[in-house]
Amino acid sequence: MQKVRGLVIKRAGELLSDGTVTRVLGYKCGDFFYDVTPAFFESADQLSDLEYGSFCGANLSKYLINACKDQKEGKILVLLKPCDTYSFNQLLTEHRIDRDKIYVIGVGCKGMLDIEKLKAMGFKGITKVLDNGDELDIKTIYGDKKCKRADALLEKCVCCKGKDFKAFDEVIDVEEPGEKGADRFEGVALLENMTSEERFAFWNNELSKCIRCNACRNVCPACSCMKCVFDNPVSGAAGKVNSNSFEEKMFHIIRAFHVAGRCTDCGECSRVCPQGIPLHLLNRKFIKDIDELYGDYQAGEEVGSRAPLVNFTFDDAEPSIVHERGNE
Amino acid sequence: MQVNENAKEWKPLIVAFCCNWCSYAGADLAGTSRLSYPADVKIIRVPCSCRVNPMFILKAFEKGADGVIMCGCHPGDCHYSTGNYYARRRMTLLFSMLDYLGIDRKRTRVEWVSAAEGQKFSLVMNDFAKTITELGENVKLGDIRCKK
Amino acid sequence: MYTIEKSKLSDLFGAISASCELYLPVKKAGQNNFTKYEAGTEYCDELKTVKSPKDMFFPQSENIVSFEKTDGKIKVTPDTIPTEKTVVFGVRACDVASFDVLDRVFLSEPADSFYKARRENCTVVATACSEPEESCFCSVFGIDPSEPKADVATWFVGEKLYWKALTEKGEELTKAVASVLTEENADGTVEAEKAKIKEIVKNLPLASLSLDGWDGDATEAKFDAPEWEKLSASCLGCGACTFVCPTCQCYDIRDYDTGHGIQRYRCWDSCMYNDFTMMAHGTPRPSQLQRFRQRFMHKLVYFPANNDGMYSCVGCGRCVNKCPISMNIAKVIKAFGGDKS
Amino acid sequence: MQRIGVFVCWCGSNIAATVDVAKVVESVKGEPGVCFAQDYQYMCSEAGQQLIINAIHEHKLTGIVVCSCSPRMHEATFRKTAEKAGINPYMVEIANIREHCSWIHKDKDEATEKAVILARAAIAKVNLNAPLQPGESAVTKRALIIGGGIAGIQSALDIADAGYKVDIVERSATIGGKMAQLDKTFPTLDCAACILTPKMVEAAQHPNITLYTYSEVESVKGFVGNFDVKIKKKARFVDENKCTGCAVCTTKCPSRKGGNEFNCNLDNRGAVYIPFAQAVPNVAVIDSTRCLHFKTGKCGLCEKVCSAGAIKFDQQDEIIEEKYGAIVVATGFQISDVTKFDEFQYTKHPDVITSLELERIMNAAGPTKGTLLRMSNKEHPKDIVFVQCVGSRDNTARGKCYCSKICCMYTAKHAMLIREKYPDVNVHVFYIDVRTPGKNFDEFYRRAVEQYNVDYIKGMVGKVYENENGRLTVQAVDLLADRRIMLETDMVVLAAAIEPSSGVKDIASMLTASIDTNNFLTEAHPKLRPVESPTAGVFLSGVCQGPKDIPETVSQAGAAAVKVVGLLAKDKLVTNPCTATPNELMCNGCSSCERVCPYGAIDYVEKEVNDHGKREVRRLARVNSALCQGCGACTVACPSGAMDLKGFSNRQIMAEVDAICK
Repeated sequence: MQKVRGLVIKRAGELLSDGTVTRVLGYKCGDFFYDVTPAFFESADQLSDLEYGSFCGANLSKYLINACKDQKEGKILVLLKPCDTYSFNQLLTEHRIDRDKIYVIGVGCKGMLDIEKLKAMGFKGITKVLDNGDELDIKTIYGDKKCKRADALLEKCVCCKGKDFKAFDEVIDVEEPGEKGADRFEGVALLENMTSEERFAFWNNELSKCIRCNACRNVCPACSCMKCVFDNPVSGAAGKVNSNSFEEKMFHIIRAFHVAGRCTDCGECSRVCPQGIPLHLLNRKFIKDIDELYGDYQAGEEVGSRAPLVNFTFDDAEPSIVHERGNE
Repeated sequence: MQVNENAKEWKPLIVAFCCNWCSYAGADLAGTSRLSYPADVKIIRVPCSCRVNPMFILKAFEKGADGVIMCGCHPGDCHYSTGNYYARRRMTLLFSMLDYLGIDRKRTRVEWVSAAEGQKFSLVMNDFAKTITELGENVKLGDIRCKK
Repeated sequence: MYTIEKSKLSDLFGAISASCELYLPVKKAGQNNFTKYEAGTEYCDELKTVKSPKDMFFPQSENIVSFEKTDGKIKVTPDTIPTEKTVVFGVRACDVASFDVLDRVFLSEPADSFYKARRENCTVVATACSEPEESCFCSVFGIDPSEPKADVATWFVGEKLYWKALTEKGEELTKAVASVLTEENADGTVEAEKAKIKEIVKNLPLASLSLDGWDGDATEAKFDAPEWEKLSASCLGCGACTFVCPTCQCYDIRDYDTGHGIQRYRCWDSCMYNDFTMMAHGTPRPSQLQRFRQRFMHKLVYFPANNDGMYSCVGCGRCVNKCPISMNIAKVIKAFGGDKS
Repeated sequence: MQRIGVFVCWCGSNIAATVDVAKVVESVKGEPGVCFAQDYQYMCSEAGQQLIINAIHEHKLTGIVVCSCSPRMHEATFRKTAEKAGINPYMVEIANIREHCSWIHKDKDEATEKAVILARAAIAKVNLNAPLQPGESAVTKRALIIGGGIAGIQSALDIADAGYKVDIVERSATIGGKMAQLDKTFPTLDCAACILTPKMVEAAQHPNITLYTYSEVESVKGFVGNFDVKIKKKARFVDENKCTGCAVCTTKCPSRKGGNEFNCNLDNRGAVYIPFAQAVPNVAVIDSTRCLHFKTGKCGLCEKVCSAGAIKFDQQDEIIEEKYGAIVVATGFQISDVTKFDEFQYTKHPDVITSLELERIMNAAGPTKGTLLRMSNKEHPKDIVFVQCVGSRDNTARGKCYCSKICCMYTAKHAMLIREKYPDVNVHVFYIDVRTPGKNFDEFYRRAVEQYNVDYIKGMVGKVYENENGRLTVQAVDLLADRRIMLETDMVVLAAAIEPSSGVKDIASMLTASIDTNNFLTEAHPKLRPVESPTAGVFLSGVCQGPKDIPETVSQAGAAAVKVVGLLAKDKLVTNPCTATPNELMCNGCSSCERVCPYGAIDYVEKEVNDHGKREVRRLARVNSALCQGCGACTVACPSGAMDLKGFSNRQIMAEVDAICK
């Protein structure tokens, strides 16, 4: 990915210099290899800080909402990975961003890494992670370690949507076209096959960790409301905290419902959750249900497509199907 | 949940959202025809089943409802032509999600009841109330602060 | 000095929990958090819990008063002040230091009676950090992770836990659990461990952070600095940093309609939220830049200004690990030139 | 805070026998906002209403709750009562303690407890009610009819006769539509032209009707009562006012290679033409795609022979802007594409024709002057095979799932006419079912079978192919005899499915009227509002709504006209005040609400908002309250809750939930 980084910096520099764009929305390197921060770069000389490596999992498309609204002149160059382009299209569909103000460089990706997974493997004090093909060299304050790259992929990359860009002005990619990832519904199916009591225990355990920091909501490109119902004192659902198990569930059910049919499964919610709650399992449940009941639908595949929850057919399944299928 | 002080017997609390044009009128007809169903069922009138926000249903559970049922016009007969089709998708997905979280799936239901189906309204409510009574008190989806 | 075999920790926890509630780091659904001990609960020896132990004294939400209307009159019932004796085990030096920060807020007059009761009823057993991590920078705030200053200090060395009471409360607890501890002169072992830790801490990547220029008088110099715009540009406005932070102490007070009355409770709030300190006219900090600046200025300028120079950051590094976009106080300090290396 | 009065009705013993009304009164007195509560025997009576009025005055009530029968019964009554007492009629809520309580419960304690809860819910709701004012909008007293076939003409005549101005927009050069192409009509076998052309002339001469032929609707803006429509009048290159319809030009035109659409392209017409002899207006039109003058710059023969000087090669398209109060869609149908059914050899053999082509062949003004001839060799046929349901009732991708409804009858008509005129010709009809539900329809069909000996065979034709002798072989199955049939014939007539006219999709989207999967326009209610579209002010006439024959079309056209007249007769439209309304500070402009609105009541504007001092231009949803019917679909589609419904707001419904779950 070092090669892609070089090409991106070069091309972004050119586009800034010739005035095609006035800002570049990319990633800025941090103190360690894993702590890159999304950032705007406004001149070619700032680009030396631009990072594009194995920890650039963040989906930058949501930043475009605010960037399109500010009064700054010129176009915004944004770096989008193949999976990020779905969110980008979904935002266009919902009129949240202005295509004319944006220049999209699609950047190739071979799967991004999850620092939390590395830590869970027991690596302590990680200061540097070197990408060495299928293997990772991990430098820590307690010595050098190794692990398989595939074992450290972000959940969203394990279930990669494929390497096709659904929106771009140009593409920078040196990676070989890759395969699609694992079946993303495996985790959902596993839960579906449990008994009702087991599922209840599973979610109680997971959701009770929620600290209601709203990171999942604030990072979500589909959660782009001007004011969230959970922040609105007159909505009847406002709350700042999970005071009990009901609130934990209410927040996550409603959030998943509000993005159902609009969620591109970008996986950001799970990536950012400080408590490691597998929130993607909620979104994927809706996606799986929608696919099974109303036909395959991938949000963000196509600009302007009609989301399944603002659509219907005369012979849709009846709600009783829920009561009739699967385990009790 | 309500506790009947004298009998010390648990009675379920059931909230029914009924569309003004069909099911609410169906409930009226059940009344006119003196077709009884348990008093545990309390009806809230909405203009159309598509007005029922999943939040209302969760709110009812939060505050202590033991079962929530939504009734609308039969598909194809919506007063607003398409409302119940949207409602059908919304409720299917919501119920599926509640089931996925391990919450008793039988605590929620959708029924299509026309203005002429007083008998069906009564049968549906009797059956739903029976189901909820069998399931017992809703403990999985309520706010503990609302318990008396 | 006392010791106990690591393999016999459950005896120790059993002994502690016999007379009071014990909280300790426990891994649940993959995450390490302070959790109430029950027989069979396993201690998690990972360096950091996701949430700090601050909700031992300042829970994320707590009921304070309830109102009920009967016969046209409103009955007001304050919630009871907690009286349970508690012990929290496995608190790291940084988190112990954070209690001093919280005390400044909640124990200064008028003292917060809920906080005060919980704090007084609790005995803190700290544990030295044998393997500090790359995100740690407590030394920048003068905290020594090899020598935590709590009621009891402990060290894990080899197969043993070393136990030393530092306060009267600590002595009391030691007495109560003496039956499972072994008295042992192990000063040498512990000193060696301390020296080892100190050496690691010296060489941590963030140890070179410098707080020069950050003090109670820095408002004018820092407030309008151009750095804030760049630093805050990618902030999502979530509360992850605030809620994992051991020193953040802002809260909101809300009412909940229970159907039979009103339950008033207080809960953590985050200055990063766009509805923080919302008033009738709106919010005093309408932009994320202002909210972002508030959080760091509070920790590094306003708090020291009001608290004899005490910073409201203890360098635990949780925000370094947990911020969704990897923006944190260390990056802020560095952006203002605070790096000695 | 509201000042609420609660009025508990006994309804004689209907309520009072099972509900302890006095206890209900006592129980609600402590509820928030309630400052008066009373029971009475009959609240709906004159005296009961007066009691309410007095209480409103005496206790300065701002809202009232009536615990009585169903709101479907007396909500309107009590709203009027409130209005009489000077409070807004929408400050009234009804707790239904009769149909939903006293009539279905026997235990008095139980029923009383439930009545109290229902009253509490109504009180909780009224606490959040706001006075609502129905809006008003003016009505432009002019109607637009899109399509000038029999449906459009009939609707136009009926509306015009009622005294309102009507404009007909017809995209072809004459009105008359499909009916003008027909030879005879079932079940009476009278001549189509004889009954249609007088109506066409009447429409043309009616002082209230304006015809825009050779014109198309370009755009529609606005809403019920106030549509702004742009009509494109395509250049005919002939001055309508000067042309006398003498048709000299049409006979002299040298460009005669192109087909004549009116005769289903079975013969040719000139580049300058009059569609048919009785065309209205009887004015020539130049087809610029075929005219040599437009192609080469030469010729100009028509200009030379026109004694009226009506030819205008420099004529331009013209845009006409007009305001309308109502729009009738009467866009009709077309024959579906039979080339997809190649097993019948339609594209390969000239003796395989559609039924409409047969109509033209049988018509005296048609390509054969009314003589039944094989198109291949102009010889008299001995055998004719009719194939029913070509593309109708066909669930495959190439067909239509619906029944085209008219084919059974017109095939019987054709068979009968042929047998009548040419008794030597054998007629065979292959059918799936013969459907004849209509007045005198089955009798008609039976005459074909019994009197005219038409050979009806139940079964589908699998294949048609040409023999060496030039005749056709029809390969089919006789389902009743359970045998395969090989039938030699001279002609095959296909009863092709009918489908909505091309272009109806564009019209529908301009009008925000919905169409079904077959492109038929959807009615507001399939049973109770069959001639109205869900979009207020848009009405449906004829086959654009679904397959139908002439009498049905004419009656629907009349019905649509009455609906239009009913609308235009009003000076002002009173709009339903319980409409959706967006909170501008919360709206994202994401378009979710627009997509679920069945009435096209929502559009978007770029508007500057002041969000707590932050000014910015945002894309915001806007609800046209004249169109919104208050279903609430948008309120749930809106994730932020920016869209809310007056009268049934999120807070009101949640307050009811809270009150019930107390």
